[in-house]
Amino acid sequence: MRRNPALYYGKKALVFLLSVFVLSVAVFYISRLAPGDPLMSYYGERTEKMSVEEKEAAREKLGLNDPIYIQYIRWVENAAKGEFGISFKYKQDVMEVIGSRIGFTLILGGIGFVLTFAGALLLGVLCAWHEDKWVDKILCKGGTLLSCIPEFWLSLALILIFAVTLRWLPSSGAYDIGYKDDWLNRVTHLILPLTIVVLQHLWYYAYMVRNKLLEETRADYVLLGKSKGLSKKDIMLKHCLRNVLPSYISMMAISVPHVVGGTYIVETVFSYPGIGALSYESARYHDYNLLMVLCMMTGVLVIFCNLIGGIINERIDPRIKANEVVQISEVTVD
Amino acid sequence: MEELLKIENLTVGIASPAGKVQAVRDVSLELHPGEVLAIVGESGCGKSILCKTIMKLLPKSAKIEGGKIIANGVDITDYADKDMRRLRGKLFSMIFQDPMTALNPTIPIGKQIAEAIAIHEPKLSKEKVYNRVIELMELVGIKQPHERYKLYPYNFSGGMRQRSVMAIALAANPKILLADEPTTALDVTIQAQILDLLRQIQTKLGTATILVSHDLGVVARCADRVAIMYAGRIVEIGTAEEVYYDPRHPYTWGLMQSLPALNKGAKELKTIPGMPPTLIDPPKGDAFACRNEYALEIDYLEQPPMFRITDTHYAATWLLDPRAPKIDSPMGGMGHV
Amino acid sequence: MTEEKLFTMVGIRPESATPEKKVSRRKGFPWVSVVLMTAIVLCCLAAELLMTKDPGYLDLENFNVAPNGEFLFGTDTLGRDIFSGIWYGGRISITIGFFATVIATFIAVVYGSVSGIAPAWLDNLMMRFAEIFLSVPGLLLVLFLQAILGQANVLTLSIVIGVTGWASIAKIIRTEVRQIRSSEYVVASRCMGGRFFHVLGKHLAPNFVSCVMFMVVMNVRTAIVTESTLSFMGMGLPLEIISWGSMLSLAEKALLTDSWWIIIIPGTFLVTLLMCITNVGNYMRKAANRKGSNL
Amino acid sequence: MSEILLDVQRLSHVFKLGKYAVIKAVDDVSFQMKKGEIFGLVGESGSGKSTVARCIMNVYKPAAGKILYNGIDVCDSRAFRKHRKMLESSRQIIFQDSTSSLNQRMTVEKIIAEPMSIHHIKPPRGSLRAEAEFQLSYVGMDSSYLDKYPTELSGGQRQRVAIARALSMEPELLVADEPVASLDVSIQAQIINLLRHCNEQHGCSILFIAHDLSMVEYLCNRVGVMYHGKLVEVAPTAALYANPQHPYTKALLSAIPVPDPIAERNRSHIDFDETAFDREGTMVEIAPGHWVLRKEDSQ
Repeated sequence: MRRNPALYYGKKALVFLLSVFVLSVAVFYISRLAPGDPLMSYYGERTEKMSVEEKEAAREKLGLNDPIYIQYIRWVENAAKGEFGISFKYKQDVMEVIGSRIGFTLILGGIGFVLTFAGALLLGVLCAWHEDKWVDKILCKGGTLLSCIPEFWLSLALILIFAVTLRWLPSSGAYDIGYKDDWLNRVTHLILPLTIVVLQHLWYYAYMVRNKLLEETRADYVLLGKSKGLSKKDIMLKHCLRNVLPSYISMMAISVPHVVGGTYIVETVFSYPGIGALSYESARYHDYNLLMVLCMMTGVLVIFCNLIGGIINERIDPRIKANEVVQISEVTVD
Repeated sequence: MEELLKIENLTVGIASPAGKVQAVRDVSLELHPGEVLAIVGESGCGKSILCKTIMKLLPKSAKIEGGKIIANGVDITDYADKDMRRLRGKLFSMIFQDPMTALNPTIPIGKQIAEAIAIHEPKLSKEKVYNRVIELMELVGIKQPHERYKLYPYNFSGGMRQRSVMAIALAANPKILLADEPTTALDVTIQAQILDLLRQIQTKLGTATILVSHDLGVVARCADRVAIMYAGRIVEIGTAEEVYYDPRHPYTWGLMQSLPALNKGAKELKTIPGMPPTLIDPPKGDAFACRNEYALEIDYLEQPPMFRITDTHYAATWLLDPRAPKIDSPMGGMGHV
Repeated sequence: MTEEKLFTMVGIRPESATPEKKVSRRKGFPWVSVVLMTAIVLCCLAAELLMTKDPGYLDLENFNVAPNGEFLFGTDTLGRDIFSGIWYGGRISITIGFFATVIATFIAVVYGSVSGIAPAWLDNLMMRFAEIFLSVPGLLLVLFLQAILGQANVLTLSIVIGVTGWASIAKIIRTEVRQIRSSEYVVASRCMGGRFFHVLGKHLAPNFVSCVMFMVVMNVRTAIVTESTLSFMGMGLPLEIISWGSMLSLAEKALLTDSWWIIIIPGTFLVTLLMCITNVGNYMRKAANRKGSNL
Repeated sequence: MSEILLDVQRLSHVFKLGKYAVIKAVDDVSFQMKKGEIFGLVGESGSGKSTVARCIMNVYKPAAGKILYNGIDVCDSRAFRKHRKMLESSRQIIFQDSTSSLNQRMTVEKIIAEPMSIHHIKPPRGSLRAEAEFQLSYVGMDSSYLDKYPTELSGGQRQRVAIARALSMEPELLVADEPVASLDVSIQAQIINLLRHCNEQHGCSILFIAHDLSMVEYLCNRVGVMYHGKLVEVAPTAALYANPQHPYTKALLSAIPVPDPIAERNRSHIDFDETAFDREGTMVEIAPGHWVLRKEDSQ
């Protein structure tokens, strides 16, 4: 299909870089133009007491007076050299601030991602297998209810039950003080937040797998399979599921930002030391450097995953190529 | 000779939101080894449902409400899905109407044919299965089988796909081949090739074939016996010559007269007025009465039984009753083209 | 009936056109959800009649009181009566949900139709942007805008949620418009001389409205959830403006004092309303004749 | 006004696929249609016959060639705008799939009255509803169907409504793009009789596009055969069916199954060798009105 892979991937890389550039300019400009004073986060309360000249001098020191595009160019030069400036609030290098916390988010988001998509596949196939039987009905009802419960309220309810009344599980932090490297303690701390992350996304993807699978069972090749003498199990798994997997995998790629990146609510409720709360603070208090890095990370992740999803779709699912072929025949029919 | 397949008073009902559709009503027919029986009828007359009932490929909403299906001497009417699986592919198999959707789009053709072989002969080595697939592909006329083994359905044209479906159907060399309108979705020239292929396979392997179609021309080309179906019932059955040259049921007359090929010079095509009935609550008497200009009073009261014309020719119309008024069939003028 | 009469030829007697039984769509109609939803919405709108206390009044003597005769749903950690708070707060949550959806649907209809009618390259560009917009975690976007706009009130919050919620509806509208545009009755209408607005008014709009309804209803749901989440995190409405979300933001302290009613009661109302909306939405999407499975 | 209603001159149309691939759907097709004539255009799927129809109805703008309708070149946008009103009312089109050619959200009455409401013509029979009722009775359906929706009608009835819509403007040219392909045999006959009736009574000429050759033989006065975008043969129906000249036409006619078992059994069909088909060559008139695509030298 493609003239040569280099051209194809070259084009994709170009689109990727272009989107990243556009994103960085947008984030840079919006954060600068928004109302609010960055000095607040750097000097905290003392900014009220500082006289006008002091404020001017402070702004000059931080290079905030130059026109925005100069600041942007300076930022890009530094970024190229690998240092992203210091965080106004934490007075540390931005990468250190993020570095210390990103590990936790990746653990929570990563494991959550794997469990969600494994569970969704199992649940989806189970529901499709028992279509219109009581198992399917109960799971659907339960799933819809689960998806109607807002994430934060689900966390509160589980904390109320397990941490407060039953006292089985800890309800905050990543580990108890002093048990820093006791991994069992960390695991117990992870149980509740992980359940929330999984339950939050599980039904959305399970329902999608169920519907796509049911759609495949309506296809004509299922009848051909039956007339060959294939059993219902073989047809469902070997034929129908095989046609659902390509779009499922590309869906996984596209939803990485949602599942891995969407953990800031859980982190806030469980005061879990991830980067969730960070992004909000940096936006709220105009901690520009921290904000830029966080937004760029999410943005790059999103664009990258989108690209991967697209490529996977084309590579795995011959039907996508088929669509192109079908489109050709549709166009020239008669 | 003993029949390969015998259907006695088969009745099938399909539950639908608007009520229960009686798709097949009290149908009886036999199929002898090496014979091609064609079932002809317009859309909605139940011919496809009848064909799928034999292999129990009906949707969940459809149920066999009466009658018996005897395949190869064994009554398979209330066979569970497990037992049916052993028969499907081995005793009978099926070709479908739309080749574009009948094949799984994400699995290469060769693999789908190999799968059909492996089901009934699991012990065969990979090597033997591959040779059998190539042999099948050659049998159904797919050129360069070795290269095309790995290709996907979308690389194939409509005709080629239908040939692959036939290869799959013949994988476990079944005794009965059911073809549900195999050429309706194909162009005229390709349709002719597929029909010739069906005839060759039928003579070479001797598989008995049930051909379901709405096109009287296609049926004339390869059918030994023809059954005309209307509103879920067989209204006329007989050898091709009998039904085409000496039809006795008014519906068959209507069908023949509305074919342009049979009234070349006619000013206007003679048509059957009205519309086929919905089969949710079929009328008391003969379902065709309300569209039949030769209808008798009794047609509106009682279902006509099958009247015997010759040993092989039967028709369900009160006109054949000795008491009915004699009318000569309007088909006098037609005949050989 | 003599035999002779039975066999006289009577010819065609057109059978009485039996009226085809109208397939009633009432069978699957979610009565419970609709009744419950309307009840909640009406009570919220008529909050003033139902309220026993002033929801904003901080009654310091009896804060954290379990539900009893006087405070039907008990009071929260600031001593505010939850019962009147529920109705007053509900109205704000629902209005935000409604406004946000109106904004989102408006943007989606414009964006979707333009993209549907636009030439291939523009359509491709717009869809790529919508996809990237869609894959950015919704809450992060809202959070980002919220942080920039500073202090939130009902209007700004609705705008923020609306502006971030249009992408999914736009994609559906675009596919529908593209499909309808190439359908034969639009080609026929154009051959007959139908101009752009005739085609839009008579053919495009009526056909894609029905299939978009499901998405719009679901958007109301997402908007309400977003509002309550933001208010809970302290980024949405401030404490003084009562909404189900802001009431729940006191839950942190409630956890320490093990006062379950502060968490459970607003939560149940929120979940019930969302559940009803989802059921109504699913009912709208259920295609009339789903083909049976071939398996 | 000249006797020729429609004159297609060297019409070509291509479909662009991606940046490089280009498919020649219609390749240098020329034919004429006289007033009051039923011209059949036959060919298998992919032969370009529907594309020709859509070029004639200005749905596609052809890559090359001219289409003169009553002497006006419809492809040239200036001429088209000058005669827009006449062109839009005197040419109508009906499609194969009746479900997608009628708007499911409109009642039958509105569908039939749509052309009139577009052109704001004062309906001669009083109201639009009366006009719709008259057209409906003309196509053999009673007025109880006026308030029904297309989903409540059968395939044959929907096709009749489509024809009623086309006839409401008294067109001079009716382009029928495979109108009966998806209908049952008995219903097909009813629609064909209706079309023949319109031709005789209204004198409206019909461009009948089909792949069911026996139907074309019955209905049309002259027939054009298309293959892969090229017009390979044009002739009066009797002449074409009696002695087809082009090898593809011979193969096509021999492939039509005839409802006569004995004749059908001992008749083998001729295969057409695709590789031997050469696209160059001009239309040579070998008999009055009988044109065949042939190389100049081989006579």
